[in-house]
Amino acid sequence: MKDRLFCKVLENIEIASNIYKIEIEKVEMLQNIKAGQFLNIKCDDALLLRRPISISYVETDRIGLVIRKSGKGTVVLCNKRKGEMLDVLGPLGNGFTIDEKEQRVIVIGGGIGTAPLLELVKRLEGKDVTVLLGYKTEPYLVNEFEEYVRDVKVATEDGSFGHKGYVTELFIEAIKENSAEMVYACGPEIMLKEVQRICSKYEVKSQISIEERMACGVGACLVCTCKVKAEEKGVKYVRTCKDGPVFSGEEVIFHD
Amino acid sequence: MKDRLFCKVLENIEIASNIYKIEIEKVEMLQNIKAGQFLNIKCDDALLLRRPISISYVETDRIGLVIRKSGKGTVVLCNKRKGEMLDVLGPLGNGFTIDEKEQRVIVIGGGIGTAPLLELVKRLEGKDVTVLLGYKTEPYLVNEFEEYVRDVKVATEDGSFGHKGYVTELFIEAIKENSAEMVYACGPEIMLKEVQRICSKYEVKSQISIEERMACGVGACLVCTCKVKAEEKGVKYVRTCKDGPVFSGEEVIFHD
Amino acid sequence: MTKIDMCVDLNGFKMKNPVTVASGTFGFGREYAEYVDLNQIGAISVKGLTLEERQGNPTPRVVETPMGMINSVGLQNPGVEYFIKHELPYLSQFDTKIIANINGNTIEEYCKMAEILSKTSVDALELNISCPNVKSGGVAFGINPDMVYKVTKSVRENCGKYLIVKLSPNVSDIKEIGIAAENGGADCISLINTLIGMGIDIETQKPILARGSGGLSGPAVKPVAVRMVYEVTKVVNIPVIGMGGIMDYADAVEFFLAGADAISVGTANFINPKVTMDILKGIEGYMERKGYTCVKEFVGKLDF
Amino acid sequence: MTKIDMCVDLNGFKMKNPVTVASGTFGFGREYAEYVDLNQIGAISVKGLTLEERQGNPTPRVVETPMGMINSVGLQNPGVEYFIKHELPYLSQFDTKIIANINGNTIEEYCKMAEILSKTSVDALELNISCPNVKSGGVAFGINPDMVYKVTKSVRENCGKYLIVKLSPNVSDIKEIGIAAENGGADCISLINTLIGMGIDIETQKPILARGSGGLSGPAVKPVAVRMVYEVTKVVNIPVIGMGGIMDYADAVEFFLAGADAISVGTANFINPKVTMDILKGIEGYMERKGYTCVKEFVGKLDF
Ligand SMILES: Cc1cc2nc3c(=O)[nH]c(=O)nc-3n(C[C@H](O)[C@H](O)[C@H](O)COP(=O)(O)OP(=O)(O)OC[C@H]3O[C@@H](n4cnc5c(N)ncnc54)[C@H](O)[C@@H]3O)c2cc1C
Ligand SMILES: Cc1cc2nc3c(=O)[nH]c(=O)nc-3n(C[C@H](O)[C@H](O)[C@H](O)COP(=O)(O)OP(=O)(O)OC[C@H]3O[C@@H](n4cnc5c(N)ncnc54)[C@H](O)[C@@H]3O)c2cc1C
Ligand SMILES: Cc1cc2nc3c(=O)[nH]c(=O)nc-3n(C[C@H](O)[C@H](O)[C@H](O)COP(=O)(O)O)c2cc1C
Ligand SMILES: Cc1cc2nc3c(=O)[nH]c(=O)nc-3n(C[C@H](O)[C@H](O)[C@H](O)COP(=O)(O)O)c2cc1C
Ligand code: FES
Ligand code: FES
Repeated sequence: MKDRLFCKVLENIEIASNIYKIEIEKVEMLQNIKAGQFLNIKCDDALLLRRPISISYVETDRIGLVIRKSGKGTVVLCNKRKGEMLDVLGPLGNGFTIDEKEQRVIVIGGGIGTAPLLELVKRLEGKDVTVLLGYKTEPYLVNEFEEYVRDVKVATEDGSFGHKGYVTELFIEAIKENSAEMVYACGPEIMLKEVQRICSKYEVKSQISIEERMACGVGACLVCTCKVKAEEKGVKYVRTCKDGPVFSGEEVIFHD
Repeated sequence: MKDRLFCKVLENIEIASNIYKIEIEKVEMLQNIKAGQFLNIKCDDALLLRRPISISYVETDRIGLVIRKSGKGTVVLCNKRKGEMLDVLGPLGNGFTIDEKEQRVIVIGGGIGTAPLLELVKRLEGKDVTVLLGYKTEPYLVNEFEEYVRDVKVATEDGSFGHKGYVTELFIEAIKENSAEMVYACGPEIMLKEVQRICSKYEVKSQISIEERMACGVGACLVCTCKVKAEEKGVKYVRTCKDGPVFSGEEVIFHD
Repeated sequence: MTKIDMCVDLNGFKMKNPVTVASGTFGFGREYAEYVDLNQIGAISVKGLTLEERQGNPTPRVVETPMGMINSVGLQNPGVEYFIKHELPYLSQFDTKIIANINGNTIEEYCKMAEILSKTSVDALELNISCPNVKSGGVAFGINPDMVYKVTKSVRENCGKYLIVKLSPNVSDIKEIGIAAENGGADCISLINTLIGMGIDIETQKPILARGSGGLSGPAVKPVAVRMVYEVTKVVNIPVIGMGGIMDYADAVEFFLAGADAISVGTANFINPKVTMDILKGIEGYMERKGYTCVKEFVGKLDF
Repeated sequence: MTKIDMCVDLNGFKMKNPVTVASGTFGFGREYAEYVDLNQIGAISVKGLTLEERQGNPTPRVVETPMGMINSVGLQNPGVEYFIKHELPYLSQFDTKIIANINGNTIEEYCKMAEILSKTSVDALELNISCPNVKSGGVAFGINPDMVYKVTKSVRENCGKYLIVKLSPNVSDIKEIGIAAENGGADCISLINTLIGMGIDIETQKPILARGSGGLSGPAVKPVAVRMVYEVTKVVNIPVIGMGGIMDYADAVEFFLAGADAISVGTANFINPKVTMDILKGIEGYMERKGYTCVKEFVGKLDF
């Protein structure tokens, strides 16, 4: 049977301002992880609910998380010290699907949404992969992506690094240059909406990983519902935690 | 103005099973401490209320607390590591009164109630002091008391150390042998009641430090009320935190 | 050592142990079956059902609060017929009691559902007259004793199953609501459902929940729940299933002492999917320590 | 940079800032005066007064709960006359508004107290019809709209001061209670008082409070409080002082956005005696960040 897992923090370093890379022990039960899956993490006794955090990369003995300090829970997580234990549930969610037949793929990440794409890119080895990374001002994980892919382009909103502007601008360029068979994206909703629009315009398939507030993380409580297009009734309500967080880009209906 | 104080933990050692001696930095504002005063300590974010803990001893640069792991808060406190910060309010309460004129005094402590008596005994230097300490089974702080007083007697309920039985039995012996001008006591209610009874029988004055559940610790919320005898109306309701925790033994009216 | 018997008998409704899971927090059992052996749970109250499928409220549907959470799922569920066809058979594999939590916009809907479900293998119905997350029906029924009596009585007449009525805590006098349910013919009372609460995002200046307010659950509400269980069990003669913020065995024992015959675990499942098993073991440990051989020995044994 | 004006005017009741302290959590100001400059607090609601001295309930009077506390002080206070003679002169030294929180067993007692206090220098009366910790009067008045109307109206007739009515959250419909207070002649409403809760010691099998149950306060109740402030401010036309679990400026801002004209800090004082000053600074910071120059600009500005 599955259970909560208690994993030791092996390392925690601030890799950019307010962005932390935390490596935790890959305990025995943390098996068969797919890129795009997440952990639901108990931060401390003072915070009731767990926090969903993507698995950024997997190594033989450890799992890497990349976390942005944003609210109470992530502040606690980012302050965890080497040797402390993390109480995690997972791996959860469906993760990205990789199709042997798709050779030319584009991977787009925005901000902390770049985190889960790292493991994905590792697993896309052998394909023709373009990685597009967008940040407000300070990039991170770029070197890590470059370990696996030669073609990594960066955009920053303020132009402090790479292309000045949105990563979706790079995306349009890339897709025009050499259309893709699959687009993988993770980032803020506004970026994903734009990716959705562009993919639809250029008729490219996509898989996008979305965010929704969660409680159980396993599909039981229905607080994380996402609206998707459905054959029969037009719309269908699915669980971001269990049926997602990765959905086909065509099907997701964003809030307006 | 007074404020919360943030004191670094300098040392934390388990001195008996489930009994911890925690030394914290004596920050500048922690001045003019009287023996018998206490601190109201915030354990962590998950526990709302502070916990009252006596000041056990005071040194130039540090304050010693002796804490028994008993519930949620004390478990957290006893797990504090060197270097962590403690958020404390204090010194609070009235503390023991020492009268120049009283020469022969008896000090009785039961269990964790021995803690605040250590600083008291230090300050009783020069007097003829008998210290009687009672424990269930495992004594602690005995050596510390012996540093200041030659006449330290120990009782344990199971006889594993010193007199087998209650410390109040030693008290009766001591008072019979050589009556005292003042008795100082701190310990479980059942012991204090017995001390009260004995003092009244042998007509000895006493100061006893009592426990009551607290919230504010400063005298504002009135949850820690203790009933005492009063001149006019027979009884009076006083605040354990502000008017106590030390009361004249004659006046306290215990719950029955 | 005498053997500890964890069975409880709630006036004919027998469970192998008094630890149940609360409606809406355990889905239809499928997800948590990966974490807990459902055969070990006293009863499972399934996600609130309605006559027709419901899509529920827009998201966000959850806010974390100090030691609590507010949800506004809004009874998203596939409808009672789907439940009977696709979920009940799954749940029926397990040796646990199945409680169908029913929700209607009108008394007729409640009755209709009771009728339909009475023909199935569910073990009990739980009349939810207290859901704060729907516009019509729901909580409106739950705060008025006359309405509670009326809806209970009507459902009773259409119900061939053990009938549990679930009370809302958002009332001035929970005792009169409990009495109304008993008089209406309830076999059992469960409480508490969620308190109505609201959380606001001070940066966007909007409520965090798309719906504005929702139902507060978790440890924060436990003191209110224990008090209400105590009050209700003093005035009714039918069994009570207590819930609201139970996180561990000690919380559960508080409810038993207050008068609950069984307890239900909701929000805690989200934090620890195996929590029911921990609670069960904890209760056993408590019983051993105190020398009890069956749960009944300390139900309502509050010394006050 | 435009200057930020923290003054608030609650329909004629002017405070230098909207941060007040809640009755029963700040004594008569003396103790916290060592920690906070009382001149900096908008208003001080003093410990609940009764006509005669009261000794309050037996101890224990407090239980800690998950992010909350339950108290059963039971209105221990030296009586209104003693207050006027010995506490009011002390408080009057400070440049802050003094609110006398009054509690009666009967309408007559309330009126008598109003009459007596109207002749003093207190700035306002706070009619506490919601204290859960006394047997007669107290909460019984607070849960029935007719009684709320009646007691408010009677006190109004005997009261020459600004009249605040403090509501109990232990009701089915807080809106009708708020309306009743307004119709009765209240100048202002304050809410919430405590929710009724209970905690049990599973080892002794007794309630932890000597009185059994008591009033739950602190962060745990905040979601309920915010919701009630939102509901009440939607239906009344008098100012509202919001409270319940406010620990920091962000909590305070939630109440303002929900519709409160001022806020009150209770339990948080026990954890941080200077919390009111932190909240005040925090609100100022928020206003600066958002470009507000006075509090009114974001009172009730919830975008929903
Ligand atoms: C599937 C998934 C994967 C994620 N992966 C990562 C990751 O790898 N790295 C990372 O830094 N962040 C990730 N996030 C976002 C992360 O969950 C939130 O930043 C985090 O929950 C915020 O918690 P907090 O206590 O710091 O903030 P608070 O604002 O204090 O949180 C309050 C409540 O809101 C919820 N909440 C707030 N923001 C979000 C959000 N964006 N998404 C979901 N819930 C939210 C919290 O979980 C909590 O319940 C992911 C979210 C999802 C849904
Ligand atoms: C003036 C004073 C001085 C004290 N000095 C010491 C000391 O030096 N060393 C030491 O180990 N203990 C001391 N105590 C007792 C100590 O305060 C309690 O053991 C502690 O509060 C228990 O908290 P907890 O969270 O571990 O237990 P829990 O049972 O989880 O606490 C629950 C609540 O009850 C209160 N509570 C429980 N037991 C007591 C108690 N005995 N007295 C007061 N409140 C209680 C807690 O403060 C908390 O609010 C003192 C108590 C008082 C009143
Ligand atoms: C996400 C969620 C969904 C819920 N849905 C229902 C429901 O459909 N029907 C119902 O009767 N109660 C529902 N409840 C209330 C719970 O069954 C339970 O009464 C309440 O949460 C208190 O228990 P807890 O504090 O242990 O969670 C729901 C609670 C939560 C948290
Ligand atoms: C110890 C204590 C005593 C209280 N006494 C009174 C009182 O005498 N009169 C009153 O109207 N409210 C009283 N209250 C209620 C508070 O004024 C306030 O309404 C409530 O605690 C909610 O606010 P908080 O969560 O910030 O504490 C008391 C609260 C506490 C915690
Ligand atoms: S978080 Fe519970 S169903 Fe997705
Ligand atoms: S603890 Fe508040 S008055 Fe003593």
